[in-house]
Amino acid sequence: MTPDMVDMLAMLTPLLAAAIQSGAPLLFATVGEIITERSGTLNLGVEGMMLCGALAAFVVSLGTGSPWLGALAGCAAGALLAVLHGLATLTCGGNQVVSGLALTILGVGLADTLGAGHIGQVAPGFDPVAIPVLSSIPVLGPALFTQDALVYLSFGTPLAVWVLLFRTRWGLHLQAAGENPAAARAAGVSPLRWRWIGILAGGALCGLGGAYLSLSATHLWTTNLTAGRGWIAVALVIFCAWRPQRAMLGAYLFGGVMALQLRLQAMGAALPSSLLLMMPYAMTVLALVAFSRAKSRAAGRNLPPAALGVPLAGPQGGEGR
Amino acid sequence: MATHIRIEGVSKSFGMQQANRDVSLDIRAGRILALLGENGAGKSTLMSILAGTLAPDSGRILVDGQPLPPGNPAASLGAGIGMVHQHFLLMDQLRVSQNVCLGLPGAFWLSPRRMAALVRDVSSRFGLEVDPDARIAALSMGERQRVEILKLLARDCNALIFDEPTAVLTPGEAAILADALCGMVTQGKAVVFISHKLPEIMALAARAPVDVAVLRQGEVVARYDLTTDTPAEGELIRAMVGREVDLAQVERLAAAPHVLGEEVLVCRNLQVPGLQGVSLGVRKGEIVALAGVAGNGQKPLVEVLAGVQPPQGGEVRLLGQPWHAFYSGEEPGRGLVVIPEDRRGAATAGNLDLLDNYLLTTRRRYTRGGLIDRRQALDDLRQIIDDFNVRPPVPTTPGGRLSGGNLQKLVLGREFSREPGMVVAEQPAQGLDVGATEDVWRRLLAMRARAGVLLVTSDLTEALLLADRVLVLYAGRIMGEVRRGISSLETEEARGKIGRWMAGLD
Amino acid sequence: MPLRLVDRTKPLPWGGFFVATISLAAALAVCALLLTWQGKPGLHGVWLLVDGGFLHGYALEDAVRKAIPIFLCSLGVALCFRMKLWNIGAEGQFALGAVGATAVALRFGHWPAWAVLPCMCLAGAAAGALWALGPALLKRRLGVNEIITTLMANYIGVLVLQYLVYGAWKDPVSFGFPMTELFSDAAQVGLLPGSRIHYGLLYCVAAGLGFWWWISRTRLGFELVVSGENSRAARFAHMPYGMLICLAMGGCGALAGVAGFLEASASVHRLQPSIMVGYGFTAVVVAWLGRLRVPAIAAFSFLLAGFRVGVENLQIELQAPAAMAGVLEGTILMAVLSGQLLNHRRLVWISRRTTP
Amino acid sequence: AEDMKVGFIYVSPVGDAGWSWAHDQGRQAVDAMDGVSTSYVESVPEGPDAERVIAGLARKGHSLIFTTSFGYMDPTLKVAGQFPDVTFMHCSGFKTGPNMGNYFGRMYQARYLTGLVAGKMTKGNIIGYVAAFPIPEVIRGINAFTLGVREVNPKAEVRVVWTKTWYDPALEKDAAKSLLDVGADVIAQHQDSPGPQEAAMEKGVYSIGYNSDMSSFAPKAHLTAAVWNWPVFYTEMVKQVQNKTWKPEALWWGMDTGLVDIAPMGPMVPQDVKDMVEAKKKAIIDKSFTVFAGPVKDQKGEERIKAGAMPEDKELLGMTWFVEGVVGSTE
Ligand SMILES: Nc1ncnc2c1ncn2[C@@H]1O[C@H](COP(=O)(O)OP(=O)(O)OP(=O)(O)O)[C@@H](O)[C@H]1O
Ligand SMILES: Nc1ncnc2c1ncn2[C@@H]1O[C@H](COP(=O)(O)OP(=O)(O)OP(=O)(O)O)[C@@H](O)[C@H]1O
Ligand SMILES: [Mg+2]
Ligand SMILES: [Mg+2]
Repeated sequence: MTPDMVDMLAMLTPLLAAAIQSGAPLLFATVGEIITERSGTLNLGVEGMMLCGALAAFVVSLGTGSPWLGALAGCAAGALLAVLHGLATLTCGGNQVVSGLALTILGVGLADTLGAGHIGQVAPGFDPVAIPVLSSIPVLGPALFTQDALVYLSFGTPLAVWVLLFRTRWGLHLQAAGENPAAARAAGVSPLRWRWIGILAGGALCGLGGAYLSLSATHLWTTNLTAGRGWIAVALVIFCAWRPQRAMLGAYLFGGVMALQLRLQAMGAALPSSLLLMMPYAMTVLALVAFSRAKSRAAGRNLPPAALGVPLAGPQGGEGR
Repeated sequence: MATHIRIEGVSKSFGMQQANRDVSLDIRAGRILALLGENGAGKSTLMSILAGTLAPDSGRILVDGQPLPPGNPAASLGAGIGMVHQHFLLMDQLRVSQNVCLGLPGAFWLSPRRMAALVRDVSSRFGLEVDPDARIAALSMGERQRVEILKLLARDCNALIFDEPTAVLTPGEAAILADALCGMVTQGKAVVFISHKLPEIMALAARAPVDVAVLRQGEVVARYDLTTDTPAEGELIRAMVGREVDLAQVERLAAAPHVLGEEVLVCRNLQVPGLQGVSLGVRKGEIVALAGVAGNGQKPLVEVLAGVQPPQGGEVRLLGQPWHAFYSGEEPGRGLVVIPEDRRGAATAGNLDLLDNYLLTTRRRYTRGGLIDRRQALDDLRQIIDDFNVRPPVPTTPGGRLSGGNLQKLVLGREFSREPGMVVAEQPAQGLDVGATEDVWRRLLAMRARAGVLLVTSDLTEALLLADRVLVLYAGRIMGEVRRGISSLETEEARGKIGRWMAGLD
Repeated sequence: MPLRLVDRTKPLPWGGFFVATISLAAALAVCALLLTWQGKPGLHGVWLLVDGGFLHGYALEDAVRKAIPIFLCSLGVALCFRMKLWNIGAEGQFALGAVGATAVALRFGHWPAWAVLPCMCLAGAAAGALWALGPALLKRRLGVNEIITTLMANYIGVLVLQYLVYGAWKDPVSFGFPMTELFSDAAQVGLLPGSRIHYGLLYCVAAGLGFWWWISRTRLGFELVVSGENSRAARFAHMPYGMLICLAMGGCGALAGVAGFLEASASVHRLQPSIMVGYGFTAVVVAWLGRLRVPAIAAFSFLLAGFRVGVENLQIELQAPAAMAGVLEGTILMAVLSGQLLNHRRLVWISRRTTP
Repeated sequence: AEDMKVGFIYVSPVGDAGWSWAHDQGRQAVDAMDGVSTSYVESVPEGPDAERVIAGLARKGHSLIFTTSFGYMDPTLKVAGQFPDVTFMHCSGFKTGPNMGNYFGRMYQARYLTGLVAGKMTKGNIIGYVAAFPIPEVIRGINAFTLGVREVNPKAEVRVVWTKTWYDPALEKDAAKSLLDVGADVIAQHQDSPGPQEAAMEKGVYSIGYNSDMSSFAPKAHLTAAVWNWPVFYTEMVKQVQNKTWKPEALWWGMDTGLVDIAPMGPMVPQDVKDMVEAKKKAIIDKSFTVFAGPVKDQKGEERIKAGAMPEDKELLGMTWFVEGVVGSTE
């Protein structure tokens, strides 16, 4: 190997590690939103739920000294905020788009208001733990298996959700609520209940994504800690065509390109930083275009859940279509 | 276990619309209850109440003497009542096995292999073959219906409700279904069968005990026990629609001599995905029926003729012009009207009112300098509503509120008002009651004076009754042709031949 | 539970207004509680909010100025939503509109106002429209979901703007700060005589009337609405579906672009990165709350703008944290949204025995 | 008599522990003065909103208003014209008016001193610098820092990564990590969050903070920080206005006033380094040393400030080029 190649390899491991780390919060949130959308509800409030999750996680971890309790609190906070979305859209039949955007505005405002006193504190968070044997695999080992607990959890989450969605009765019920609520109802499955579950579970995972930011990525709380990551997650849901397993691809692609452009800067690439910063966004679109071409070949797949965004008819509502 | 279901004094209204009014009925194990009634009589509503997808305003349902909780599908299913809805309730993007297993009690973990095995098991027990791994979206209407039935059979339902199951089936498929129904009845299940086709009911009555109940405007107006009563067909029809409907007259009209004009449609070796070189021609003054089981290329053919999808090979001439010329320029598709099978999906928009739905295809006529003259359109629409007896006759009603029959009348009125030289009608009478069906058929026949008609249908009776020629489409190919006059269309022989072609046999 | 929600057969006449008022009152009550909980005088806070947003001449002027870009963007977004296009890229289109207008202002600022202003407006509209056409074409040709492309185009649009103001367009006398030079007097949209509201208000009136007229009177407008309601029916009726996609997206981009032009020319008088303050997402909210109808969109734009202005009063007087603004706005939106329920349903007392 | 009312507007939330937080320390000191009360509005975007808020403060009877971000310059000027009886002070700009002055601090002096520390402490001779936006204030700081580094360690280079955000702790931390990956062993920052500090501590290398003493975030890594000390400035201005000695000037206060300073150096900094830095600080204060005294070469080796020349403030204010020793682009 030439020295150059050694250099490249040496860069590869940290790049991978960085991709995985900056992809992790996106991964949680994306998978969460996938669950919500699979159950038929669009929740654009990801950013708000993440931020509230981040704050709750931070505060509880700070108060109890246990980052695990913190992560749990993050989930709870995300789910709690999602309850509002459920009330507005499921109970009151309000428009999902407005409710989601309002949730973002409200969540960000709430978190920043309530968290004002915690800025400048450092909470106990998750620290990297090397997994014996696995972490000594060359190149990949240090990147994949010298991470913190939440990152390992982020590996498992899409897989677990995949199993739940596609290999269990619950998953089928949840999908039915998003594909054809009338069919679910006729089969004795309450789409209302499963949409609630979808909204709550999605909120909890978004909250966990936020918790990652305040317990793993940094051990800090600040205003607007999520800095737009919720929106990226919303986009990634479409990117990965509502499939949890593909969320990994999307999140790591985005995180990886972001990490790559920072490294290009650090290595002294003589490109305007604006152009480099465009890379992750442009790459996402390009990858999606590439997928779409493949899609047109295998037509009929990669479609959103058929009843996504379609409100449930009321308890009186007719047969449905 | 013999189930006995009693519907007691059930009423249900939607806003101002009273769909069921104090209905009482018995459904008995080992018997078929045939529910008749015109469009909008309240048949589906009543059965949805039974299945728990709707809650009644008053009245109750007793299963073996036990009251059923209202509006609770799970309870109805638990009591062994299952329903095949008129508009299928399937998850189109999921697989057959997943649809069948939805809501089934059983293990928490679902493996695709086990689900498929379960489906295979049930389908072989009742002779309803479907590929368990296929996605619903890829299935024909007949196959989808089989999935719906499998859903009920997999749950061991004792009372099965079929809401117009044969509307989308070919004669062959309908026969299979009839066999299955009789099989179920002999196994002691109760069956409710809703249909607008009286011959089917009569045929069933010959093989199994059948009760008949006729609904009109939400009320039960007549009951028969076909094992003892033998009401005349005309009597049933009168009970349903409140007037005489004489199909023989339609027959006479169809057979009346008429002159043929120039060719208005020519397809030579037409190729698109789903069609493998179709050649056919229609002349002004004739009705050509294209019979065939849905899913054999009707959809792409109609889409090509409607200008929704371009032909990929061969030649298509419409009203004397090549396809590309016909569907370009200022007014694409002028002179050709299409009455698509999917009224709600392709011919109307449910959220728009009748006026806008009327303007959907006629807008060019009312456009002056880019602006639409709605006042003029409204006048014309009123006329059509009058002529075609569309209910309710209120132009501000959203299209989605209209019953299927009334919607179809609006579509026909709209399209015929465009004075076409060529009509492509796909399943124009599907789901319509006897009265409405007769009306549609008369209007199609009247159309012959001005235009050529291509009637795409899976209803053999309709094809044989109206058409001058019947072509059979199978697997994207024309299998053969039967002409009126040369070999009499009405013969059993023609029927048999067409039936074989439709099944892909020579 | 004997209380049940029942569908109304027809919506309440004036119900929208009535319900909006009630929900607003409810939202303000919740806000008062939140403020009290924060240790601030709640009712007084709500008073300050309303007072600062609506009850002074200058407050009203400020609210209208703030409402102008929101209204224009919402109108554009409503155009897309009419066609069921999920354009959430008004932000980026706004940015590009400002960039387009600035390009003209910097190059042709020496022209007289009657020449340069229309050119700026056109350039802004064209740039915004072009920025929206990318996603439109991707959707039309390749079926790429427009939510993702418009969202990403937002980030890229902002970076394009940054690239320009940090680079080629930087004002030589700004000591390197990221802003263009001040537009010439001719390139600045002026104020309506006797007020602090700029002529952009007239653009809004024209755009609103044009939108309404176009949608309800013209054939193309009708075709657009039908295509949104049922795209398959539209294709069977030979409507130019692909062209309409481009038209709706392009129209939205153009409207957002004009908003960008007005903001740059009439409010800031130059281009700078902070010209965008989240109008794109606000526009989505307003468009949906207004149910895609022009008067309602205008009303909600003004209302939201007024509350944003009023919140500043609250901050000055009570030192409420800025984030409270988000809490207030979110609460108001949620309440108004949930309140619309009463527009279509009513609460009735149902006793089991009687039939209605 | 009524309290004198002093208003502040901030571009970000005061809780951000960064720029606005530092200014708010100053506001609190003013508030503690007798006969003075203060109010502030935070998170005000630079543009039309700013104009409205400033006018709102003026209307509510604030007789002295501080606008603390560059983008407030034109709005401040405009509102100052409408309220001739109110005194306006704008931070970091260059325009003045009859009732409007501007002010800033020579933070580059403190940056230079932190550069000395970094240059002494680096072993691999690569120093990372996480920076927000390529504006003169930031570029000037990077340059001064680099001059300090090269003063004590001519072989060292400073690598810059732009984040295009003032405040995104996770991204800033990632940016710092990317610098660590290319071998940096000291991380400096012109960002408002302590994200980069965390990255340095986790990697076990050194860091240099900004805005305030950030040692609590990374006690093992934090060498020192370039810090703002706004109370000295704001209380002085209020006194001037009270005494009617205030004049509409452009003020650029340096280390001698105490407005800018460096945080106490950590225990890992050897005593001789500490002594050297203290000596330089004295030299800066007594003006025997000037940071950008020529010759100063740019990245291409071109002499931008001639040997023996003293840079003019105007040149420093509009600095858009990197000095020799910086790796990165100012675009
Ligand atoms: N969800 C609903 N909302 C409002 N009205 C409804 C609804 N469902 C049915 N109706 C009305 O109730 C009446 C009965 O409808 P139903 O579907 O039961 O008729 P049907 O006998 O099944 O007719 P068809 O033969 O056309 O299927 C009709 O007038 C119909 O318009
Ligand atoms: N016959 C089946 N019945 C039930 N579930 C199935 C069947 N075949 C596959 N599945 C499961 O359903 C899920 C969704 O299937 P689908 O084919 O849509 O996605 P996929 O194959 O996981 O996606 P990808 O194209 O990314 O591989 C899959 O996880 C798959 O394991
Ligand atoms: Mg029916
Ligand atoms: Mg005081």
